[in-house]
Amino acid sequence: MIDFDFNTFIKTLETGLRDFNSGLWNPLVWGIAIVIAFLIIYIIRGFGKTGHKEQTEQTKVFLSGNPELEKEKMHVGGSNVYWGFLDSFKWLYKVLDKMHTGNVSDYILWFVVIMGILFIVMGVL
Amino acid sequence: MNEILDGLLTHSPALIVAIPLLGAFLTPLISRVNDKLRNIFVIFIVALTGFFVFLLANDIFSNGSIHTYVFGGGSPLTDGGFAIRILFEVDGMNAFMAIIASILAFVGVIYSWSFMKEHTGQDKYYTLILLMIAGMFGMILTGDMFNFFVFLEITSISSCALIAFYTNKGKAVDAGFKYIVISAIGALFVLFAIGILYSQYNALNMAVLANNITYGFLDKIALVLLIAGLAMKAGIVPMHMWLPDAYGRAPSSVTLILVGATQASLYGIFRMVFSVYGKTIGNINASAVDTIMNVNSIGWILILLAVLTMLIGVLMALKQYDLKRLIAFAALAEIGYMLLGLGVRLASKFSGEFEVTGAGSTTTMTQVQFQGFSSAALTGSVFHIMNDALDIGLLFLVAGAIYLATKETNLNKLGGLARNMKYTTVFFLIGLLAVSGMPPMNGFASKLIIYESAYQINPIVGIIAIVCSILLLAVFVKVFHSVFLGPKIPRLKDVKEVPKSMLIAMGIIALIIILIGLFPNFVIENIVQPATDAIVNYSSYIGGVIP
Amino acid sequence: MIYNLPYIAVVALILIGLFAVIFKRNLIKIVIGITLIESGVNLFLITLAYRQDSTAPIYHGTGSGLMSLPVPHALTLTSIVIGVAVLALMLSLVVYIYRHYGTLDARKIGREEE
Amino acid sequence: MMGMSRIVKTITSITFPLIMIYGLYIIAHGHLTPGGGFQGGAVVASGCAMVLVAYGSVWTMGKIKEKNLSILESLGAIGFIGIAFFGLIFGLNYFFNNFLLNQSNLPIFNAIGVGLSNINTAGVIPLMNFAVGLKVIAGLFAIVLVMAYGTRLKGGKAE
Repeated sequence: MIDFDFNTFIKTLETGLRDFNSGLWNPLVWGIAIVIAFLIIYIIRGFGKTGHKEQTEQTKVFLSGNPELEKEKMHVGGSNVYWGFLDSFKWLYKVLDKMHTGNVSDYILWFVVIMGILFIVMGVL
Repeated sequence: MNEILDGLLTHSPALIVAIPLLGAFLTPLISRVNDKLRNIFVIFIVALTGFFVFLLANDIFSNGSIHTYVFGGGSPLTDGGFAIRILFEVDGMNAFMAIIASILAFVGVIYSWSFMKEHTGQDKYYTLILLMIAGMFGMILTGDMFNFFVFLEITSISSCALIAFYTNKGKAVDAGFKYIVISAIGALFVLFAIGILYSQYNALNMAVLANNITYGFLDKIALVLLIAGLAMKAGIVPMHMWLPDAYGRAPSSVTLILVGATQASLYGIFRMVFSVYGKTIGNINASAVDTIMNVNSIGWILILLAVLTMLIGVLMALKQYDLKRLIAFAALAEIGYMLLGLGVRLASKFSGEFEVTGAGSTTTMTQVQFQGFSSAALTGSVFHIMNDALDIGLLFLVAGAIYLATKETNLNKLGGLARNMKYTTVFFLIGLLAVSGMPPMNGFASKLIIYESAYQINPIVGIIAIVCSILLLAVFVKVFHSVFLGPKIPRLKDVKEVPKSMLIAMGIIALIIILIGLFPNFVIENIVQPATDAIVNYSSYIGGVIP
Repeated sequence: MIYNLPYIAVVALILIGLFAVIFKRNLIKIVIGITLIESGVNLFLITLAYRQDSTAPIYHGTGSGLMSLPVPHALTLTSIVIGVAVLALMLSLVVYIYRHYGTLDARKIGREEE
Repeated sequence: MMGMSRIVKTITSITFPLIMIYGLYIIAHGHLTPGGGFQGGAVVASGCAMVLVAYGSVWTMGKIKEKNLSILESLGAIGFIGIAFFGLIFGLNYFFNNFLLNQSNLPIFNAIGVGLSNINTAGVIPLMNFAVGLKVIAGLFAIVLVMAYGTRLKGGKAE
């Protein structure tokens, strides 16, 4: 059987001690930290006031004065989420779209190109 | 009892391949009796295979031994040292890959029970699944070059037929055709390379080849053909275009096992580079000074391809609106991380003046070495193979669950599913955190090692790796937002949670992910590090066949 | 030169096959290109087996003397069997593609929005 | 695909048994002469394909169902793997062990290479050839039959 030693089991990926002198990583500590963070959030949440009146201004959605749409229309669809990112990198996506032709011949062409590059790098050609 | 176990252990390398093969051909006969019986039979076959895998892996990881199984019995070598027989050679790396493959196969078969319930042609589906599993195990366990090619083709033929399983959809058939063209050509070039190697050394056995190899002109050609052919099968940019098609169009349970098949190709690159060409690439004797330049340039090319793979995978994933295609591009980015570790290892070979302490005197002499961080890079890379298979597999299973529940994979038409599909949401959240390398999931553990070693070789490479990981998080946050959050879409008001067998399948993977994430060191020390040591140590691989 | 002729034929077959796969639009022609590459590789393996003045490796009925190497023959045979399976699969997929799209042009299939 | 003219059908009927015998001969003598399970199976399957061309796919499909062919194919494969497993089970040997060679329980199989006409001279190899032959006949014929049946012309238009 695989040796089961509790100390090695608990001792986790200590990168600081491994090969680099850069930090320490312990998932158990991290997990405890997350639990504590959630507790603090829960306590802070408890300070909130619970008394509010339904069907008044207090529960109404405020959209900078614009009228509220129906609930179904408020959902941002998948294509629109990173609109800004996609728009500013339009030039890049133009190149990428040109690469992905969906044509099986081009796939093989890329294969031949990579093979040629590897041949040159290896000093065969 | 112990004698029986010992006997089974001796024969397990052959049984791991033979049992799914036998099961595959028995399945059409059994499915004439009863559908339920057939499903139980298939799960039993895969579980039995998994049992043998764990029996074998346990022995290898606890004793550090290499199992050599010669088909037909007898010695693999004739009196003149001429290698004649087909053999399976299983060291730590093979056992590691076999563990991953058996987990994926087991989960995939359980998942199929409900996922495939309403389809016709299930007997053919299960036959092909078992054939694919057998081919995958064969690729992983074999110690013979030509046998590797045969299993490569078995895997690609059966997986191609499974990708095109939805024959009523044009795109699925198209993806299947693309996949078979790609894999046929890739495998043929691999066969060409095998022919070149055979012509020089009169051997097909990997260990014998590794013992005899001289790294001449023809060997270089063979290495290029092997790397290019297997890289295309593994889906490295810019030969990746088949991957989103194939992953995206196949049934989800098939995609899960296809991830394993892709990684078996990646394992092929590892094996060829480090074992078959080990005397050149892994060699640290002073005689290896001439080839350093060559090894480094392959390493840098692989790093470049890995960086491109990560960047293009992530950037294209950001743009997709089809759920499965998006996950497929994310899987592509993940493959880049594994290749990065391999490239860093090769690029970090160097020669220098070292002080060598001999008997009583210290002399300075030229030596060849690998940088210290490169072994960590390889460890991270091997570890990431496991993590990637689990994370991406879980996400594909969730995508399949969403498809089964809503008959929809378009992100624009989905929304608010978290209210009706609680468990699926939790599983997706786990997969999301794991795949984007968030602590404390397993993806973080392996990615951290890769970041650090890549940073050592060139800071820019490390930074790009981290940025890609962040972008992956962004990609999946988008998916989480548009699929699970938001108000209920009217059309999806009556969506129900998926059947139990699918939940069990997803739960198994999620559990393994969390366990690996919480105790990464346990996994690294007991499984990953022995695997890495085995793949680096080419002389013990040779010693498994040639005493 | 004359002894290198088979190898030249191998390279020529592979290059012609690659040309057909890359530059032809018709799916059937792509399939033909793949089989050409395959026959090139098979020819390569067969050529490796031949030794000068050797006979076929049959257990009985041949005189003593040089026999050609049987292992590459076995490899070629296996490769042919696999090739048949791949070919059958590709052709049946082409049949399905033609049914769906009514065309065999590689640039026109798989383009529809779902 | 409809059937062809009467001349073609008659010639097919005459040559079909000859092709069958030739294919089975190649299968049976696979371990002694060039050939074996796959080659002989391919010959037999091409004979079946000739019948398919001459008589039409609809007629052939009426005679033999594709489902039965796939059962036969499975049986061939199970035979092959099963013989390999027998090598493992009998006498604590190895997978794919030629367990019929050089033993005394079944004396008709134990000799090696005692003449060109004796087909029981290589242990399990002839049996494996038969299994492979069965699989290849059924598999190749099923492929050709299904493809021909699936793409048959109906009123001049591919269905």
